Amino acid sequence: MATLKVWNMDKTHILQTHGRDWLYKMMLIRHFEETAEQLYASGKVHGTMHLSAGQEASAVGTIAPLRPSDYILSTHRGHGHCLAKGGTPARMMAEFLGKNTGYCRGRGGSMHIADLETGNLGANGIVGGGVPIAVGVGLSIKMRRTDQVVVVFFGDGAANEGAFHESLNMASIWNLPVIYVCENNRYAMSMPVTRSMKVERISQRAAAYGIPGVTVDGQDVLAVFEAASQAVHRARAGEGPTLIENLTYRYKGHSKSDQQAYRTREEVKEWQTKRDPITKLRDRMIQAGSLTAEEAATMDQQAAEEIVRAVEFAEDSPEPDPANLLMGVYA
Amino acid sequence: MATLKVWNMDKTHILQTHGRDWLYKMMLIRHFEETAEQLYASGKVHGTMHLSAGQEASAVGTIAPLRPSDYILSTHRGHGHCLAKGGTPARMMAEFLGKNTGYCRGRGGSMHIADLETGNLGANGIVGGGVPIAVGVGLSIKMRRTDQVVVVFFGDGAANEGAFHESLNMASIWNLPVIYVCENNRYAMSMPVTRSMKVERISQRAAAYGIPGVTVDGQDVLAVFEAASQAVHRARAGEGPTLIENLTYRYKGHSKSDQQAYRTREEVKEWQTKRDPITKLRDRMIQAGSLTAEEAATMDQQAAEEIVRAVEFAEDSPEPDPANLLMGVYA
Amino acid sequence: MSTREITYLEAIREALQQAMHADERVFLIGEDIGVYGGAFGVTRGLLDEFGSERVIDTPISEAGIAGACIGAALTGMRPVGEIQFMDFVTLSMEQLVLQAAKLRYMFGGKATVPFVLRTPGGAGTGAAAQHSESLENWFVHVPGLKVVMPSTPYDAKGLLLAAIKDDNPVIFVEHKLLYRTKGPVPTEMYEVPLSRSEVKREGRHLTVVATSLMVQRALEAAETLAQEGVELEVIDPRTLKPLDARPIINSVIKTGKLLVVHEAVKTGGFGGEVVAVIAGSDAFDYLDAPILRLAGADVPIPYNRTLEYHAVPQVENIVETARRLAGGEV
Amino acid sequence: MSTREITYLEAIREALQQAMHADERVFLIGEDIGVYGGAFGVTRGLLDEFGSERVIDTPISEAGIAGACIGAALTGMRPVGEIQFMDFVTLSMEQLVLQAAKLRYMFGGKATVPFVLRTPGGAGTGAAAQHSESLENWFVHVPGLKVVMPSTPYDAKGLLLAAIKDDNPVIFVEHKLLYRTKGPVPTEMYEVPLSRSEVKREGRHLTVVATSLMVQRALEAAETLAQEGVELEVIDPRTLKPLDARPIINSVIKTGKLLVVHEAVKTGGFGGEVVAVIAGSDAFDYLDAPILRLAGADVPIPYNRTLEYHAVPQVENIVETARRLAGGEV
Ligand SMILES: Cc1ncc(C[n+]2csc(CCOP(=O)(O)OP(=O)(O)O)c2C)c(N)n1
Ligand SMILES: Cc1ncc(C[n+]2csc(CCOP(=O)(O)OP(=O)(O)O)c2C)c(N)n1
Ligand SMILES: [Mg+2]
Ligand SMILES: [Mg+2]
Repeated sequence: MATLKVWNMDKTHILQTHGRDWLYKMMLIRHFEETAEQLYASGKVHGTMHLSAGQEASAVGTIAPLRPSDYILSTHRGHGHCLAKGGTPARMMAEFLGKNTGYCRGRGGSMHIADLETGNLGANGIVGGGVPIAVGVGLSIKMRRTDQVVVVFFGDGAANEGAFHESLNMASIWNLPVIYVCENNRYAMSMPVTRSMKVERISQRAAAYGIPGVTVDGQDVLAVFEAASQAVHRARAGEGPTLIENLTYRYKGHSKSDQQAYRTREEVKEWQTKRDPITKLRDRMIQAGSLTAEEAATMDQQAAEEIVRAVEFAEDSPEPDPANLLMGVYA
Repeated sequence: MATLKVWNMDKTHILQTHGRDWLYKMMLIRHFEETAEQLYASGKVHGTMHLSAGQEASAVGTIAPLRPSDYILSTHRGHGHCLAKGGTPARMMAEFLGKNTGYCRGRGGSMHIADLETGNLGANGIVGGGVPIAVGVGLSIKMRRTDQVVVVFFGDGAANEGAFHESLNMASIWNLPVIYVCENNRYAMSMPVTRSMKVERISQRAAAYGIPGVTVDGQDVLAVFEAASQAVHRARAGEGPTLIENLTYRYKGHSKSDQQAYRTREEVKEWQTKRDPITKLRDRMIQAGSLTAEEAATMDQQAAEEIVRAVEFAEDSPEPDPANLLMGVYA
Repeated sequence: MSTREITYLEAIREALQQAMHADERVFLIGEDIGVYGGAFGVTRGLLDEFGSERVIDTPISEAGIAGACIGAALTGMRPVGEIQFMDFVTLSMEQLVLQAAKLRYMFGGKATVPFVLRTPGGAGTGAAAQHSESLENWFVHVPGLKVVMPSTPYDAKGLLLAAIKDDNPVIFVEHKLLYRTKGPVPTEMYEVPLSRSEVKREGRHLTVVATSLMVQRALEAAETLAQEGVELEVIDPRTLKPLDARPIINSVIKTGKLLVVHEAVKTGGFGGEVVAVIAGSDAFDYLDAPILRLAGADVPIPYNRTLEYHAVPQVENIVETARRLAGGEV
Repeated sequence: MSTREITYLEAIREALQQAMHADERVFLIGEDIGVYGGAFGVTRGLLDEFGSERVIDTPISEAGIAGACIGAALTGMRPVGEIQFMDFVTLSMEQLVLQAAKLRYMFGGKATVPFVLRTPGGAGTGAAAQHSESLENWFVHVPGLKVVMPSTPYDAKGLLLAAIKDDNPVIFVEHKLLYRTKGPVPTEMYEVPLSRSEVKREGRHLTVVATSLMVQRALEAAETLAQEGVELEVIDPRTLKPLDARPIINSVIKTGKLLVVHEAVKTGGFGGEVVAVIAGSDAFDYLDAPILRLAGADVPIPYNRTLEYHAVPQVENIVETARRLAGGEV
């Protein structure tokens, strides 16, 4: 099995350059979702939603090495990916509220937010649904001879869909610039990874396709960034796909209907208190002297305010007109 | 990755006990298919057919350790599997000719021959079609608490279907008594294995499921038997599935429409002359003194005659009555 | 038999429970059906009652779930599989259509493949285009499968018990918006035969054939129109395949008019089948108005609440169309 | 434009070839389409002409093929995928139905997914139940997809060129038994618009709507019946979705009678859609006989030649049914 060559990144330097940006993005995602949850509770958002609180480092660290022209394919748990790729909270929030100013003009909702302008080819309501699509994006990049790459996110559960297998195989034989990022948050709905597969690490599955596979501490944004950077580098250099597994955790229930009988409160608490990606980064930067606690608090405040403005925008936006029900089915 | 423990089988003894039986079965398969091909050429068989000439050792050696009550799931290239499991050439031939005495009363044809009485749960026209079904058979065995096992055959091409992935994962997590036997004959229709996957050995894919995977010289019936025996032993002992890859070769075109532009005549010739499984076994037995050339010739003659009788039976059999067209759609 | 009011969801759960007690060969398999109790809670409690060997949580592998049902059914078991949302059967189609439906016939009538695949269809929960499908007519189009769509708790229990006893693969389509609806259900086991259409309400001005949730909406519409003196006869096929057409034909002979209502997209849907059966039957001569279909708009289900509302037939749409049709305005 | 006789297969190949010359974004992807030339030889020679980057052999991964088309289409290419037999689309349904068809709508009308999925359907080659499917009505039932089924070499080329130019996902269903049929085809590029039904033969006693191979059989039947003085009007929708219904409605207004013929299994098939469109249209008042469907028997396609023959409509069945219907015996 090929392996990633270990880079010697200058971590201090990277944190100095990017740390604030990342921290702010993670805070923004956290606030976005907390607010979305409140809106749901208040009845303003309907349907269901899948919150990624706890997984922010995976989104931000993976997308950090990407260029605006690069693509991502996201999942049902995709708010963080969208924001990290440059999506605006206001248009996302408007989509949540089903408004005409939302990213999908209110037709998509939480599970289908896409922002083609920032290269976000869409969240997906189907587990593993974006995974085969990544092959086509990779092919297209190759045929158009750009040096773009595509990151496709999926969960641990998705790694058991047949689509996963077909996609990794195709991308590997054609050396496509696809980065497979598995956000292993230990559960697929109620199914623990330990019961749904016999291998310990999803990254071990890379061996079936002759490509590199790595497992990363998904709560450490720098570790995530490092692995993603190497994979992006490989992909751009025409060396083909990489499978990255970010070990992470979701704090909230799977969706709005989850009673969480499959895990303990202690487990959740432990991850929240000991491995929170935002706290981790903040503390590290403070320790390194590149951030003060007050600055961090200010940033958090700013992120919160950005979300407040997003909600205002969304609430002020018009509803779609039912007369346009059929608009956009066909081109 | 778990591996098969290496057994020390007494090969001489095994050949003495089983060699003649295996040799005869392989001869029978070869004659069956040669005759089927002639019938096709003469216009008596229609549709298409996929001949397994060259792959007889994989069928016979894999099925040898099975009991009559064990199951197999076969493929589009399944004549050998059916005969090895105890199917009668006459009823198979009748099926070829679309007769009412055929295994499927003429409804199935070459691609769908099944013989539930001998545990043959059917050939399959869909590449990988039987692979998910194996999970259910394995589950059923476990729930009925018998010590049966199921062997599911598939080709190298099928190992790229999503179904392969889902099935191996499910069988592995539940420790099901399923033996996955990949008949790697180097091509899926025109697609060489070297272009359809990046790993060298399909057995390497076992690593993705935490189960043993082995690659075997599929032209050596004894080697095939040995690997199959160990896998059957594991399965019966409740230790779960094994992935076996039998390296083999098909002498004929993929199906009746194949111009074979994807391989050279020399390659075919080399396999036929240097690695023929029937010649190999015969020579070995003669060398070991457990068979004479005359005996071998007589056996071959007997096999040929059995097939002649099968054709007679088939030709004398009645056609299905079109009035019964709808018979058997529902139970 | 004693009878009490329970929900459609409870009726389904009870059928599963009783079938599992009655027959050791019956087991459940699907995603999150164990400790989670299924996405809608249908199987809640059954893991505790029957253990993890008979209530099997699977990885997210819909083709694998179908394959597991087929293989087990072929070798003596009677599985009841669950696909969490009907949309996801798109991942099981090869196994269901090319294997389950055809194995018996391809094998000359010698195999049986007795399993039930339960799955909830329908829109109305704000779950948008990939969680709101109504794909029943795909299965109606497949010889070898049976297709069942209960509209009441009573039918749900009785049809499910009959489906589990049936020796063929049965696609059992539940409706998310019906799960919480209540109705009288006997405590004992009983079967509603596959197939037997049922006249859910008698009337003489217009025959309405409706399926699943639309039966309830049609009955509401009938209530409204009755006050205007328009009497709808509402028929629920319950089993879409095989279809028990005779009661529909007889009804149309009586009323002279037919409206078919379903939630699935109109184009290519089950409504066409019903219309064609009637237009080709002896009821044709009694028709005195065009046959109409009222069905889902030709659109992926939108997320926005108002748009979603307009994408599928509502009671007022049925009232309005039925009124025009019965009134000779079509 | 100069015109010459070529086969349906050659017409398709020519369309692919010309589209690839005209537009760099067009490429082909599928199993064994390169050196093998496709299971039926449609793409033979194209690998040599365009190289392996634009004629891409895939592993046996039908969901992957669909995904490859979608992803490439979303990002600026115009793929033409091939699924070797229509039966195998059962493995691509999630990608085709939940992704390709819906992406544009779910994204608020902002994305386009322009690709064509070619696949051969139909029975008649002795390939039995898993290689003979006619599943077009499944796709007709999916908003966001277009469905095309040419019956002549001329239509095959023109429709395929139009499909490749279309900005939506198009399912392009070929027929194995038509591949060797010949007809006049212009050498230049031209388009047959999606959707435009065509009256393939005019007549005044009975309207016959037929698709794909059945158009040819209906035309043969019309020839036979013409000698008896019965004149069939044969209409080929060509594009099943969106359906151009007006020519059919007008024809039925003229003839007063309708027979729909398709090869796919009758129950749940496209025939129901056509019947329902007519039974709900202004043609209803002109109908003077029941509307009939002649279609595949409700059976998996059997291997035996005679059984297979009886499983799908033959010329003599069309003659017989049309004669009865036109003669007022129904
Ligand atoms: C094909 C498919 N099967 C099942 C579901 C229902 N479902 C939605 S999310 C989910 C769990 C996904 O687990 P994982 O991939 O680990 O992602 P996570 O939710 O943990 O982020 C399930 C079963 C679905 N949406 N699509
Ligand atoms: C799902 C599916 N895709 C494609 C085919 C067409 N097809 C039949 S056999 C075959 C090649 C199979 O290759 P492999 O699995 O290696 O088996 P082999 O023919 O070499 O024995 C193909 C592409 C099919 N029958 N089913
Ligand atoms: Mg997860
Ligand atoms: Mg092969």
